[in-house]
Amino acid sequence: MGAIEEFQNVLANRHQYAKDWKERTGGKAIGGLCTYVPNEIIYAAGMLPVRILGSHEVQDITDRYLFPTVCPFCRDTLAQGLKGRYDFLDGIVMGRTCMHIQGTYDNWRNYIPTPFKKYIWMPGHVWSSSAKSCLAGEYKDFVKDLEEFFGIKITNEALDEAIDLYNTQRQLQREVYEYRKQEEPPITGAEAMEMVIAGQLMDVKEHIKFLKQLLEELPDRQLDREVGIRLMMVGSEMTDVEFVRKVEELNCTFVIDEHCSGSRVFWDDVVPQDDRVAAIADRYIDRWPCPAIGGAPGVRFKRILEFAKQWDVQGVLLYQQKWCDPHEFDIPPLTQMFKEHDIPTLTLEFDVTVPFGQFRTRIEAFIEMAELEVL
Amino acid sequence: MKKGSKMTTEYYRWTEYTWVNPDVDWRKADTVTCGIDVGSVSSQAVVLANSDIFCYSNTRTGSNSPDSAHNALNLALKDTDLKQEDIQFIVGTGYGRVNIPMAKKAITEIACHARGANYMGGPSIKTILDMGGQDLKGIHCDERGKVTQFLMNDKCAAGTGRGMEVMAELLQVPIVDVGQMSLDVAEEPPPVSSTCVIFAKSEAIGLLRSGWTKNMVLAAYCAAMAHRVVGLLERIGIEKDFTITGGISKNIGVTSRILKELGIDDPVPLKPDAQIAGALGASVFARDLLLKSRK
Amino acid sequence: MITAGIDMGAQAIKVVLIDGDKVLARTMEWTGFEPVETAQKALNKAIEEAGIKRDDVKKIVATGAGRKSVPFADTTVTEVTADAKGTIFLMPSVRTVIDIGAEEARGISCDDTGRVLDFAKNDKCAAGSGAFVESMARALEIKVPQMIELSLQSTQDAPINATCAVFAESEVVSLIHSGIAKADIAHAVHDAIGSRVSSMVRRLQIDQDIALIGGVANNAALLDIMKKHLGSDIKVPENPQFISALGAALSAASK
Amino acid sequence: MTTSAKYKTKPLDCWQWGKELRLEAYQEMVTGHEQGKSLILGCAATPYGMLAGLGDFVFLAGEPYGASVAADPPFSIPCMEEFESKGYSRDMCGYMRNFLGSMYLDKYYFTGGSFPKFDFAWSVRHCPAGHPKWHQIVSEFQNIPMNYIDDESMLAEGGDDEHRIDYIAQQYMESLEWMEKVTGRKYDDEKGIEAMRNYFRNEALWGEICLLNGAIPAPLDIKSMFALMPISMLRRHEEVATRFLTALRDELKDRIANQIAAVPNERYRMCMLTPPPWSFLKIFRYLENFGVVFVGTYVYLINSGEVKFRYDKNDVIPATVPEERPGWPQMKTREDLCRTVARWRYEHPFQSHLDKRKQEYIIIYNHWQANAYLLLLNRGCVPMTTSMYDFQRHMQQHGIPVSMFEGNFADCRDIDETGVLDRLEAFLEGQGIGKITEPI
Repeated sequence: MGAIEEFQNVLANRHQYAKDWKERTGGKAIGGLCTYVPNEIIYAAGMLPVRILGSHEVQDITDRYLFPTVCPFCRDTLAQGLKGRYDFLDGIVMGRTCMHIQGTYDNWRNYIPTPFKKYIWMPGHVWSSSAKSCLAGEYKDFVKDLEEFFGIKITNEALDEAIDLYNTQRQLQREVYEYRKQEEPPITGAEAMEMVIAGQLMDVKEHIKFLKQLLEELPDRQLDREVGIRLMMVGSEMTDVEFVRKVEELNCTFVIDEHCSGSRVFWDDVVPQDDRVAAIADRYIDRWPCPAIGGAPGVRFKRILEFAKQWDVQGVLLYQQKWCDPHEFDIPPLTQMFKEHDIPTLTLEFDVTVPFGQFRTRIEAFIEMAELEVL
Repeated sequence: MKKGSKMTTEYYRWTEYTWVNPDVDWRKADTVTCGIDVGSVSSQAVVLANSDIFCYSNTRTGSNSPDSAHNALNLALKDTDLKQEDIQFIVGTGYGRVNIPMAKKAITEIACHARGANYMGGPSIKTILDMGGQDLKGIHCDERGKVTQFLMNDKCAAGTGRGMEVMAELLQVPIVDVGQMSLDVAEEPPPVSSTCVIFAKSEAIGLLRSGWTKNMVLAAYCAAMAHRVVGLLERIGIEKDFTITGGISKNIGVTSRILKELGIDDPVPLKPDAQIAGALGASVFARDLLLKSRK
Repeated sequence: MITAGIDMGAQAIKVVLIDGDKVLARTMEWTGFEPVETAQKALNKAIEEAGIKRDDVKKIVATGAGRKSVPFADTTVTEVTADAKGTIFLMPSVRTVIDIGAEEARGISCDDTGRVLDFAKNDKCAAGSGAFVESMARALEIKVPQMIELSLQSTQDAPINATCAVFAESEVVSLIHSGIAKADIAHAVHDAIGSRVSSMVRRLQIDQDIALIGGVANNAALLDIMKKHLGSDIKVPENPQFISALGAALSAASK
Repeated sequence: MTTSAKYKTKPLDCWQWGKELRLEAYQEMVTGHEQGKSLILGCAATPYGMLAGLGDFVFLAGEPYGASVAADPPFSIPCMEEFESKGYSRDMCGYMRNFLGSMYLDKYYFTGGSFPKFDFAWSVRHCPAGHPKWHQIVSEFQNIPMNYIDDESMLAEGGDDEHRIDYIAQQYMESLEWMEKVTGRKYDDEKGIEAMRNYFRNEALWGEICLLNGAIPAPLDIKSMFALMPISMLRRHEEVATRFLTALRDELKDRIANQIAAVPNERYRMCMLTPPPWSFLKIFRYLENFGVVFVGTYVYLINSGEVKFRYDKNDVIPATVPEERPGWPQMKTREDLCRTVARWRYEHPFQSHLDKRKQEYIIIYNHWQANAYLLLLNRGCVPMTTSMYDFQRHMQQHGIPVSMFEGNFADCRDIDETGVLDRLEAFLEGQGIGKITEPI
């Protein structure tokens, strides 16, 4: 079976995968909300870090918990918990970012039975000189809590191994992204997404194994399809693979992304230092930030533009999870930035489910703008 | 539960029509192409002989696209000796474009409206407002009618043809009279606070009960609609020249108010018919594609 | 004491005449554009039907959206209170009342005397209302009764993602265009309302009997879906569209 | 027929003085610059007393400005439409849309003249992303420096607080150095400390004033509170505010002693958690016809005011100022100042821990001897709505009647006024409260 199929299997049976993993290893599974949860530490504790994601199904179960103006991603994730789909979790960890996801965590800790709960007070002012020591303090508390609650010990050796594994995973995923620069990328946007999302659900060792396999397959992987227009995907959370697959049927290919379930998750490495936890904390402070980390967008915008150029994109899909104010703030200036560089943008507003029929016209028209063939 | 319970006449319905160009003989033409626009509310078919309009039709969309496409085309050909098989290339557009069996290619109404407006209004047109059955589109294009930027209304049919139909039905006013009636008011009433079809409806009922005339209600509704449209246009920015396509372009009550808010007194008129812009554009594309395929 | 309750609905005006706990007459008229005249007409009809004289009616209580506009009413009461009173009178075991009207839906929890303890409304959105069904029927080019029949024959789920009635209408159109069976669309429409209303109702404490009232209560398809969503049986009184008026007439006695 | 208890009533003696102080503050925002004072943008929760170290200044808080604009729809709607025409969404913070729209239109609400140009922006990240990003738009548009403090503790629990307080204190230290850099002025620690002492004192005074409304009849109603609050909101750092608030407090005590009511027919007491819909204040006047008096809102008890909740005793008492608390140092140096402010902010932030807040809502409800809560589901204010259903459940579990409506504190287009009044009337009927029919 090809590596991509392996990833697709994990996605299709994500909950079963985690249950089997626990069965197999006798280890615990810890769910994470948001990308500021240090998987390195959880893995060093001998546990499986699982990113909690939505399922993109129509639901109303959250309506008595969250005001409907909480972003769809946060409602969708909470719905999964309320439906008992994450009942295999031994704990849940939240990395403080925006109010919406805090609402998800707040209701989760109150209404979904979960043995271990941890709220990591992620500093929101990452440019302050004391941010790193603060987050290191948070992560050390986290280590302590894990050790006390589960009666384990997180050793430096384990931390070193975890740091090394996650750096490798990041390195290999960046190598895969390199292939997407090619004129005819050997991997579609949907497939790349499946790879990255799977990496947030499965055992990092296993993920690395398949990443290596994929890197062997890519050089002579042939896709029987038109590349069409080269697109970039920019926004908050994006795990709706089906949507991306449908879009890529409209004569276009996503060749790069910047969002919190894509490149933003894995791009930056941990730089080893004696204090392992501090080293991990530094990584999460130095990584390029989520827009909810207020102030100065410079960092993020700069990298988005670099990506667009390096991957030679002809258009950018800016998608907005309805009500997600941190990203709403960035969309007008981002649109402006791309305009100045003659890169057309299309903004779509997402809800828990996507009315593809409605979006189709916009996406096709957007692609037609770039297709000279039509005129 | 009888009397007045259900209205007998369907006031929202407008009459379907067709037009044939007497000065064009399709048999002499090198290319005969057609564009079919199956919109959410209305469908049009336009046949080009070379680059001249030979005939067109404007019909109501049924609940299934293939039939609507057939109706539109058959009506367009009704008073001609042109048969469907004589048409060399057909492009489908509009809401139902993917379900138009006779079309060789589907192109979005956004590209088609720009191209159609460019055909009818000339290369100077830069900004197009398309007010259709459920969609509002602000479109920027270049002198060849190629789209450079566009914006659509989000998740709401407020300020669209459907909304206007609901009003016409509620007030029991023939849809074609709505625009003129809305202008026959002593003074402009404050706009209704909601353009959402459902709420505007209940608001309108309230206004009528409080003694407003139908004209005043229509004026208030057209004004609110115009205001919403202008809001959309401001987000995309307006360049000279400006024109309006789509069904509502025929509602002077809305268009005149839009132009007033925008401070535009000389919009480019679209001859012969602003409502066929989409189908016409599709037909022009069909011709391009046909010529291209011959090379 | 003979009292009258007048429900000044957006679509229809209903009148109920009672004598103590005995219902003497029920009448209903389409509201039209002169609601006060219509109300007067409906009242006179009821008096006629009951075979009594105007002076026999000791107290008139108006409820509904237009309740404040009835000059000949002695006092008014809100629909919420009227709904609870009327329902408990007919079905004492009910503690949760759901009223789906033309333009608004309500969930009410009350005690055994019909006193309102808590309630939820979605008056800001038409998506959970009778008007929603009607506009969707229009999009499907069928009449409401037909739509109900179709819905009950549905075999496939075709979820409507839209939360806004108007937007849902365009979604229905695109479902039609993509060749989904009308029956399944009809079902999806009812499901959309059902899930909106029931999720609103679930914000209340529901532990005992539930009743569905209002004109839409006669919609078998919706009732069916509401039962599924609330995972419970739902009682429907006779003449569900008259409950508010009945409640108003009853409150006249106590007021 | 329900009869209403009748109380004496009379206007506040210090009403006029309060009005003058308020207008002065608004005036200063216009004239301040000419008087050589620096004009600084922040938000309601910024401990702006610290700015005094830079010399004379005028402080404009974004939220109260947005509220003033929102209260005037003819001015507000064009502002919001201007903001939206820039491509921003209508569901964002209403205060912000009014503020930024008025900036883009270059129309300043209080004068109709052009919008003030700030020297710099200094905000607090009390609603993650919100305010720093709001100020970011201002700083890019006006080309002025901006900085912010991140200190909201929200759900922080367990673990060691010290590294969090260190982090916050360090941000204040860096902020002050940054201010010296961008203004070229020397920061005077003495002045900063003095102003923050006033700031703490006035917060405690305003908190105490809010608590006095626990008396029956209530000596102050919510409308007067909203009118007087700007003094504690905008002039917290000034000594004159201390004098005024002391006078107000003493007058209220006097009213209580003499049973002087704000609303003569008071018979049903309600309280809120959030600001009101500013374009819809008539809601309170309307409810007076039912004998309903609004005795307070939680948000202005803890923001621009401070009280001490005693969770173990389940009660609330006036707050003392930090320096008088056991274990808190006297402020002598800049380090003391920053550390004290940091710890104070961390221990009583705008968004304190949700579990604590739940308990506080019950405590203040009981203290105010209220009969019900009125909750506003505030579109476009995430921090104030996210957990609202949870709060409602918690209140109802404590037997508190709750009425809730959806609207917007700063966007009149989001409020269905008749719908809301209808809803409240129905709620009150359930509570056995009808309109008071005999003349008041």
